[in-house]
Amino acid sequence: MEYVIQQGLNALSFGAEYALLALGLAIVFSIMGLVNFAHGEIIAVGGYTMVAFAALAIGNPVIVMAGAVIAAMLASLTLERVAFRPVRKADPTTGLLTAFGVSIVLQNVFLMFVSPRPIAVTSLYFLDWPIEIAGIRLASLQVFETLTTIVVIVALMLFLRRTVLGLAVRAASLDFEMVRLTGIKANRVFAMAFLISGLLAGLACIFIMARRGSVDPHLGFDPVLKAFVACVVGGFGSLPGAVLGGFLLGAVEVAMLVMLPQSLGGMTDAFVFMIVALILIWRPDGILSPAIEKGDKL
Amino acid sequence: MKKIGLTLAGLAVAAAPAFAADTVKIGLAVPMTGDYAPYSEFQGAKCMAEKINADGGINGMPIELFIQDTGSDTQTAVSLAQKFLDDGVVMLGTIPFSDTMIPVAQVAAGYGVSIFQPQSTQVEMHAGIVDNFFTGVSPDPFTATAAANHALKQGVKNVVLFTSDEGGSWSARTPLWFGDVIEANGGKVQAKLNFSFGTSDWSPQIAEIKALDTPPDAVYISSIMPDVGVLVRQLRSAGIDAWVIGSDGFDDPSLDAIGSDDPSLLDKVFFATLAPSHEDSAVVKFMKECEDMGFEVGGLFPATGADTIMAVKFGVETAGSLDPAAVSDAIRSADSVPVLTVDSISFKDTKTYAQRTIPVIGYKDGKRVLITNDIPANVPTDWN
Amino acid sequence: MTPARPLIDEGRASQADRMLTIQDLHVFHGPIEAVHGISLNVERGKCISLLGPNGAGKTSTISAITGIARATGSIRFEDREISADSVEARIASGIAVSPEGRRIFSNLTILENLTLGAALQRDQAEKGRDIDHWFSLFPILAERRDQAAGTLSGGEQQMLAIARALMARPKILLLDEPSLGLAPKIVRQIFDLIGTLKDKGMTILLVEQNATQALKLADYAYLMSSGRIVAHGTADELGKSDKLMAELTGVA
Amino acid sequence: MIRLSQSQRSGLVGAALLAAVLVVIGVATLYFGSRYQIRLVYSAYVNLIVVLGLQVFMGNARITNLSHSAFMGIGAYAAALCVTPENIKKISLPAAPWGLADFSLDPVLSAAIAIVITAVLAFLLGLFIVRLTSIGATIVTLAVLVIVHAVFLYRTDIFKGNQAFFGIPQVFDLGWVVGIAILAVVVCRLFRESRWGIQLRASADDEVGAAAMGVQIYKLRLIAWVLGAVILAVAGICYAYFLGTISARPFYFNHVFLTLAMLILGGMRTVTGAVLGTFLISFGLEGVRYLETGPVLLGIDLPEALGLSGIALGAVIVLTMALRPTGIMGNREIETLFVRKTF
Repeated sequence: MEYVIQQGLNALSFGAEYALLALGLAIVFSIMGLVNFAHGEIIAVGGYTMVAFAALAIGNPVIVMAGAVIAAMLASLTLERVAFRPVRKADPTTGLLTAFGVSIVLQNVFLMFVSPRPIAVTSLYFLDWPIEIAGIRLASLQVFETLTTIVVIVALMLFLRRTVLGLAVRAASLDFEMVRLTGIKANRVFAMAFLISGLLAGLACIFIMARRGSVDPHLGFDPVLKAFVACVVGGFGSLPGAVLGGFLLGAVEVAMLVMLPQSLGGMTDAFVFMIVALILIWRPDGILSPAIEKGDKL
Repeated sequence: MKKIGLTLAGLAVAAAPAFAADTVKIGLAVPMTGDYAPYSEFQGAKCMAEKINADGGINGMPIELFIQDTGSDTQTAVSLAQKFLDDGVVMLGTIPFSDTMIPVAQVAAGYGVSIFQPQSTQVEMHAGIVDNFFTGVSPDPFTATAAANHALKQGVKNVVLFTSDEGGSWSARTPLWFGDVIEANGGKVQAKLNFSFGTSDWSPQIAEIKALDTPPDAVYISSIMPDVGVLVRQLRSAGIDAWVIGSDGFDDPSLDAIGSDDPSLLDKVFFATLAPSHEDSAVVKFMKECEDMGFEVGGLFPATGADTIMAVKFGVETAGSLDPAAVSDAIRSADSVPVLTVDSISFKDTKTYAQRTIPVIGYKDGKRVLITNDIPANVPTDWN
Repeated sequence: MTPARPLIDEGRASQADRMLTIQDLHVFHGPIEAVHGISLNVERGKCISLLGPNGAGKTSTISAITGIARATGSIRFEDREISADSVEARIASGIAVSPEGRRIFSNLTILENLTLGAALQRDQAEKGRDIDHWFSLFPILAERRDQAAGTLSGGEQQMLAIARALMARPKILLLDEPSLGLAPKIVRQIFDLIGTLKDKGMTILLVEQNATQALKLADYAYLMSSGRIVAHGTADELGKSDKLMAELTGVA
Repeated sequence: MIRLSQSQRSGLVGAALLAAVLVVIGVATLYFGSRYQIRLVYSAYVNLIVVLGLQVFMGNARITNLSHSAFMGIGAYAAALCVTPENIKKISLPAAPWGLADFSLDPVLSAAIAIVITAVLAFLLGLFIVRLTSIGATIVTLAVLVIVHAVFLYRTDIFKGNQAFFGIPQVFDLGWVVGIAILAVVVCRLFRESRWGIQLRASADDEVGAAAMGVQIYKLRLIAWVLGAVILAVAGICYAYFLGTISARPFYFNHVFLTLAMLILGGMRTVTGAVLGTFLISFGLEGVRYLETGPVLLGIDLPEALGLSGIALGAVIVLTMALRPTGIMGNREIETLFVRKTF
């Protein structure tokens, strides 16, 4: 029983990380249909910022964490301006390919200007210590990450429901042009979505770095691939869908790791992606796909 | 007029190294970018070649290095190898995986040229497919055995093995050979757990370990940084005090970093690797010298390129010729070839892999210490 | 087809009363020109109607005024050339639109739709008063203020779209086919509402296919066909015109 | 005499022009190129066949496919398993199930079997993929890529995973691959101008409209998908029959992005675009790779710039998408550059 609870909590914290990342993808997707594969490189920007702080001998964890988050937000904003603005009105495929291109460029920029090898960042190790409650052992990091994800979801919900810009972001997912016709500046809405996306990437970066303790050019690719899957499973561009997809994926992945017989252990990823494919065949737009009923656009 | 004549003569002398016959050419079609970029040996090779050239070269001939990036792509590596072969190299280096080494060796065979790979420990290269290559290290069963022998000395009985197919036999079978040696000496493999490269949360596997009837004395994993560092920390914070034992993938400066705040994290970590890499080892000294010379050699893997250059130097000097086949024969038949990473290696009995001591490296107060450095005698034999 | 007279009927209104003046407007959808050089005038406090059959270019004209569609020609709003302005700037200068197809934000609640309508209104108290005001005028919306707007009926959605536009406190209201697809009873309600707005002094540009209803309200009307203005005049003049019936019914 | 439509005739003209280009490059390389250049050009032609296989589906159905390298891998492995001599398989695949190590076939039969296997697998997967919306289909192709890669990695007893599958007879040379590439160009061009191709492109522009006209979109997509997979299998076979050694690695993300970039740059809507993009990137990257290692150029000692080729590749994708989303060629095929428009 303890074992089951333990693995259940593991699934929860896996899911929290995927949900955090998937939300970052979904908020951008929802307003401009862009599958931002460069999200992983935004995370890496945060990681390399921590390296820079370490090189400058700045060890204050608050500064390091805030710096990483701010760097990720700025990077996200910059990408919106430089790379994604020209394809704003393009179809999702053009956006997806642009994002792939951006991702390749950034990975190689890290390789060129920093190093292809992992660089250790130990400044966030302090976030991780063991907690034991009623015989169940948890890492503090798991708790922090799950709590952060919950706080982020609540904060995001408040932002999206209580502020004009938040309402605009939600409305834009349905009919961007109509949002402009209420007088809200399109650039502000896009900037806000990318800013939030960058913020979420920055927060995820803190946890990923605290856990891995090092950064390399490919840092973000795998987690974002998974988050992307979560996003799709939950429903493209649906924020609740991203959260649902994230936790679902966490559960599936832990279940696969634990329940697949050892002889099939190497197939974990194959099974996870097979489930994704099946969900998509069952519901081509994901489980919680938002209703698309755009008005006539000119 | 005279002056001009002299100047021209001076130019001719200065240009001399460019003439084909007068340089020892070595071609490295290596992964400088892409997936395998962290394992490229070119920096160490560059530095060692520069050092030898500064000392007058090999038999008076300077070393000329051809280095190009393969982007970790096999076809590019083969094409570049072809180019270097046509340029007249005496030895080739390439991507340290069999899917590239085999076709490169096949192309090189027509030229009598061999490959020298200073770090590839995988066994499949030694199955008799091609014979014109050297790996400057011993295959994985040797490192697994060296690690197991030290583990047995520490009283390890029960072990958990982490395996993955992603790194070929290196990550899939090395743990099993480790387990074989442990079981041959009365120990027990309690469980085999699967993992993927890039894992940053080991909690499902850790929960499996916690669910075992008796806690393991050791876990063995053949994986890379930063995954290994993450595993060590997460095992310790889960209260698992077992030894964490591994192979050359542990040999990365970022492993040491996890002990920067709490050195005790590394107290029960050791690994069998390619070369001694503790504080006053030859490799670390070499890296410092290179830094003074303006070359950045960022760890053991990049440093191993020095072995390639030293082996070629030995081969050319011994053969007294630049004929690639003669150079390879000289290396292959020598009792002892001097290299940087260990005192010497020999291919006399093994043909394609180096017979050499296997260093086992552990930690004391967060600093690397060389525990043993022997040739293990009880290596499993089912690998070839 | 008779081309429209290129010049505005100068005698109709004094320069100062003109709120919106369009001259030689061409509108494009991609490479296709949908409107071929029209000119029209909307005077302050008046209700001007733009009539015409489907595909005449009425909605394109509205899109050109709001800046959504690519267009050439002159658009002057309150004596200022706005044809180079962004969509947002035009809205900010006092143009509001209730577009064709209503385009309410169906995933937002009614209250949220209205809040977005007043996106440029900084004063929260004012915003609250406006919302209360429109709720009092549309009690059905008030009842369902926290429901998703997508659950409303077509007529209710149309009222919401108009209310959302009014939340911006516009100087001119562009209404694009407000009666489209609604039951006759609802259509009457909508036109009653537009009448009320007109009585309160709102300047309105009303795009309609429903000429009978529109002409009842309009002070002046333009008739469009195939991207050109083919006739214009007061409601009475146009109402008697054969051209109107011919254009709207397709019988020449 | 089969009566060809106007577009089919111009398609043949275009294919002939492209074939001429391919022959000229191939022959020039064979006679004037070094062995190194021959190898480079060979791999460019293999990539060309991949890009053509990608173009058939992506260009006509306009659905981004990310699984093409997986089908190339399936073709390569299937052929390799058939053609590799038994004595080598006994060494390399000692634990192979189903008697896979107990037979070997001649290269032509092996290639045929590989093509059939790939086509059948593609057909079965295609049944699901063609029914999805654009981005959903893309995700499922991504899943296919990951799953196929995992199977290659995990079934080491059959595929050897990340170890080398070696001993494949090296029966192809540059002449072969030039011939096969020309064949692929002709097939792609004829498909594009066939009734199926035209209807498929029309349905990509206007799905609802085409469906209303009675176009069976799913069927047409499926045909393009399977045809593409067959061409990809051929590319895989060309890869395996030349190199003699394969592994799971060349058939994964890096190759997916590289070939995708080629198609995007040239323009996915046309066969000419596929050819142009492939050669521009193949040869362009060689130049960049040379610069990367910091050579001395015109007396200037350039600094080492590792990663430059990756940056160039990514930048090509981003810039193409921003400036010319339909690629260099757009909707134009080669013959329109030479032949005055007569229709």
